[in-house]
Amino acid sequence: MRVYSDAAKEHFTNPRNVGTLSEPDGKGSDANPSCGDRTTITLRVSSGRVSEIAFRTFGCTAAIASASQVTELALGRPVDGAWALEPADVLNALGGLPPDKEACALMAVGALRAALLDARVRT
Amino acid sequence: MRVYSDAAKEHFTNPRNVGTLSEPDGKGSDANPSCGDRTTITLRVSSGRVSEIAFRTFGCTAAIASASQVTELALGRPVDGAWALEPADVLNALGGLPPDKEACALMAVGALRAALLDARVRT
Amino acid sequence: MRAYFDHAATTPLDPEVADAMSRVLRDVYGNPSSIYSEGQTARALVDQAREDVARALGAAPNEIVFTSGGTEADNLALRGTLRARAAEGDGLVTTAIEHHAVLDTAHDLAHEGRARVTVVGVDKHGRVEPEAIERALDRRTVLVSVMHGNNEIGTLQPLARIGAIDREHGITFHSDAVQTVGALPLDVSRVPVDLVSVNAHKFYGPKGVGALYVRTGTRIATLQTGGGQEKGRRTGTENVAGIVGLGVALRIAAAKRAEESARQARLRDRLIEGVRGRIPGAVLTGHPSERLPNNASFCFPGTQGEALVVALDLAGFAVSSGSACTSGSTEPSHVLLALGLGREVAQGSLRLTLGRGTTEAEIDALLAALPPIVARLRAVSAVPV
Amino acid sequence: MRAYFDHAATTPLDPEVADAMSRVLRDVYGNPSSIYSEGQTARALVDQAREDVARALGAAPNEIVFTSGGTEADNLALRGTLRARAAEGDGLVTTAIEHHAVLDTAHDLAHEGRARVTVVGVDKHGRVEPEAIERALDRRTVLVSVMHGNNEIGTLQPLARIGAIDREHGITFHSDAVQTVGALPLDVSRVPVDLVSVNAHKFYGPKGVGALYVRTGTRIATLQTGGGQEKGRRTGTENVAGIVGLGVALRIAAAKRAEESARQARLRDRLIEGVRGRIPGAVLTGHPSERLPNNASFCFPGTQGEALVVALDLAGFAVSSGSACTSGSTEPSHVLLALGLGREVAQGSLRLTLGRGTTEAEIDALLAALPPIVARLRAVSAVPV
Ligand SMILES: Cc1ncc(COP(=O)(O)O)c(C=O)c1O
Ligand SMILES: Cc1ncc(COP(=O)(O)O)c(C=O)c1O
Repeated sequence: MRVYSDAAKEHFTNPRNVGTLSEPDGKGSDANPSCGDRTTITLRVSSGRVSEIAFRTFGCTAAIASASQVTELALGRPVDGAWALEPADVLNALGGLPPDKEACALMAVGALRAALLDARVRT
Repeated sequence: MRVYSDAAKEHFTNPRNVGTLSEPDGKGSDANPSCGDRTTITLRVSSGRVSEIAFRTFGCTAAIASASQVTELALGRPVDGAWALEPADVLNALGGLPPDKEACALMAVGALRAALLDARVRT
Repeated sequence: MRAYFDHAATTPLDPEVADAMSRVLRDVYGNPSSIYSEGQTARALVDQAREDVARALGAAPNEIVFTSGGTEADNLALRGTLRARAAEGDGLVTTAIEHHAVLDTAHDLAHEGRARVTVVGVDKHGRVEPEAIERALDRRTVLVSVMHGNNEIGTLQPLARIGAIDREHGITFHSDAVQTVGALPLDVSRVPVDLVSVNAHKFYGPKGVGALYVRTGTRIATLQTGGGQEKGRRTGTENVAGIVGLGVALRIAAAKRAEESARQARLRDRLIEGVRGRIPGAVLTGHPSERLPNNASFCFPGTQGEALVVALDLAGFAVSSGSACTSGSTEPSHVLLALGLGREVAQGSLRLTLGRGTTEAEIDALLAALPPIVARLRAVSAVPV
Repeated sequence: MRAYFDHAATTPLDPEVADAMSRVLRDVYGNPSSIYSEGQTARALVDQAREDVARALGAAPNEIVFTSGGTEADNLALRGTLRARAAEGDGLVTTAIEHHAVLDTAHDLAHEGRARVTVVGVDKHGRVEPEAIERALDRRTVLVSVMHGNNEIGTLQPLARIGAIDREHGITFHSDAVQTVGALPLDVSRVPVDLVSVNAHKFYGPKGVGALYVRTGTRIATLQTGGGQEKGRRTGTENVAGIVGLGVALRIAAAKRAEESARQARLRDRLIEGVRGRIPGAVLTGHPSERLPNNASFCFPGTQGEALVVALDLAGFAVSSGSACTSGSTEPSHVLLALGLGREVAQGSLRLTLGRGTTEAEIDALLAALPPIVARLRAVSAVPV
């Protein structure tokens, strides 16, 4: 499997933070309408940091790896720092994605921001 | 060279009766307008037989081989027998020609008949 | 361990074919159009291959036109017929489950204004009703194109009945038999089909070479113009080594066919039963019995095809999915949608296609590896099954 | 002894190319469209070949579209351009000495009502005047097609000047460089040409594979529709082994080019001088200096080309003639007629094309064998010279 980097394969095979938190502080989703993929992120905030986070993804390898990666990047970060995460950060952390899969990193970040926004509104 | 039979190759490489008889009893030509090939046969008749014969051909391997073959078949034959020669006789004697070259046997027989006709008219 | 379960995508070259081609590549370089010895040696090989292909199909050698593959054969069949019969009509009837080489060509012809295209649907098993074809015909129909065996779901079509209808109406009947030639008998002296697409790399021959069977008397124009090879029906210097490979591969396939297809069908059934027994919610796609002997295809709701392919690749299995998921957009397979499956179910498609090398041990290894992968992907997605 | 003097018709496979292809045939069977390992191994080989071809032409890899040969490349260039630019115009300007793959395609497009074709003549050496091309252009012209080196007479064309004119007018410029790629440098980063046809079997690569260089930004439609390979520009499963062969062959040819072409040009000059000195009435066809390094072509009035070819074959030499003389009708070569030669002179054409294997001893053997053959055929025909 040369299409994906080792890091992407690792995240895909052993995804981190899979699940849905019950009674989260924030919950957000993003979808790629052109392919039907979607990711939902739930998270909890304590002391201004992302203290718990979980994702669900229906989608391809890149979608799952990106979501797993973004939860790992966000976990423990101050909310502002998590908010500042860019698709490029996900791509870098994954060691890149195939060019036609880069939109998956966008979806992961979109779901994270939606969850952070939800947490900000609620709290 | 598998396209031509051994007999055709032999006649092509060592054509029999090449030339133009001076003051022949009969002289006749035939041409294949679609390819520009042409054959001229000159012959002499004595005691009702083709006693001398010669050909000239501008044309392809099959045209040359057919003309050479038809002179060989005609030489020594009674005039009627020579007249009765068919393209199939030439083809048989040559061991066949490629299908798209069978018209060459027709041209050889055409030139022979033209020469025989000319001899009949003149004598 | 590494196991190849994608024989519908392509097959390994038969070693005998590889040897024959390597010999040609090394020793035979003449141009078949040249009349001197080197050329005629090449010509004789092309003629021999033409005879081999003709014999395997019950055809005459001059009814075989070599092409650069299945795609070109399909394009030649459709474009060539519509052009040659333009004065009679422009109706083209085909089905919703054809390969892109047929369906996209039909759409392109329609787009160009060269064909009125009618696409006939299929039942939930992917079968085309001959009556539905008949209803789609009208006085301007000149061509019907129905594939023999589907490349995704393996469903076989009733060619003989469809062909009989077409013949009655003087309509040219084309069948894309790319997936079946080699695996199932197709005898054009019995089945009333006028044009048949053949593709070497689906039966252990080389990529980039195929053939179109053209029944004597069938009107067809050429796609390419030039030097006039293949009696002007497909011009361009012949791919001599490839054509030799096609001939040898089809000869071998025809000899092995009966035994090998039965063997693969047994393994296929073991695979289908195993998957159904072990994976809840698994949907078998395609016809339960009228299917290619080597095709086992499924949808696993809650998973996405590309992810299944990658996960299985990482586990040592080469497989494929109907959902291509490239260039940023996953179009769920038009074949699966035509069966009436929902888009999301269709996205979780997995095609497992067996071949000569497939063993029972490989089937069992796959049956061990697949359920946890499906379970893991479902856990990640939590899409209710 | 057997000597091959028909390298313009086709060339023997370079042993290194044969080995590379045989390895691929034996070991690499994945479909390049498949994302699992077997597929990506094949994909990597295709990509490597694309880079090799691009580098040899001074192009970028994504400007290379693989085809099934020179004929398809020419058809794609002409048909694809006329279709893609149909809204802008339908004018196609080409020359009287193009290969049939261009000329017949132009005529076919005209016949279909898809192109207005203007055929520009050549001088007695087969050269196209750039000014004559310019005069033939009008506001509806969308494509100019002028070959680089002629396959019969070897004359080279002033591509840079013709390309500059076309570019000025926004007209797509295609060149069939099938005879020159491999033998002469053609750098698309310097020469303003938009489409270039390439054909592996003319430079010691395999038959049945070629390429079209498509400059970035050039509008071109596809000929075949289907699975979408080659970014949709040429669909159909890739001929992986053939493409690898093309890449390796062009890499080798580019490396050998300078030295080998100079060597062949010296032998060619020896052959031309020898023929002229020994055969009365021999007519050299093509340009005296602006010609392919391996081409020596003549007419011998009083002979017929097919007979020359057969006689030389029987004497151990593989050669060819412009007059095909098949199917019962000898069409004298359109190229020779375009030079202004009479039909009967044109019928006595002989093309001798040298290659990497050609030796001085072979040249001298040919120079010994040819004069008596010409003399014999002239004696049989007695056509006055
Ligand atoms: C049914 C069918 N038709 C046509 C094709 C096209 O073949 P190729 O891509 O080799 O030209 C294929 C191969 O995928 C196929 O399965
Ligand atoms: C100049 C030129 N163009 C095109 C072609 C066509 O090549 P192919 O027959 O290999 O498709 C040839 C080969 O004869 C050629 O010499």
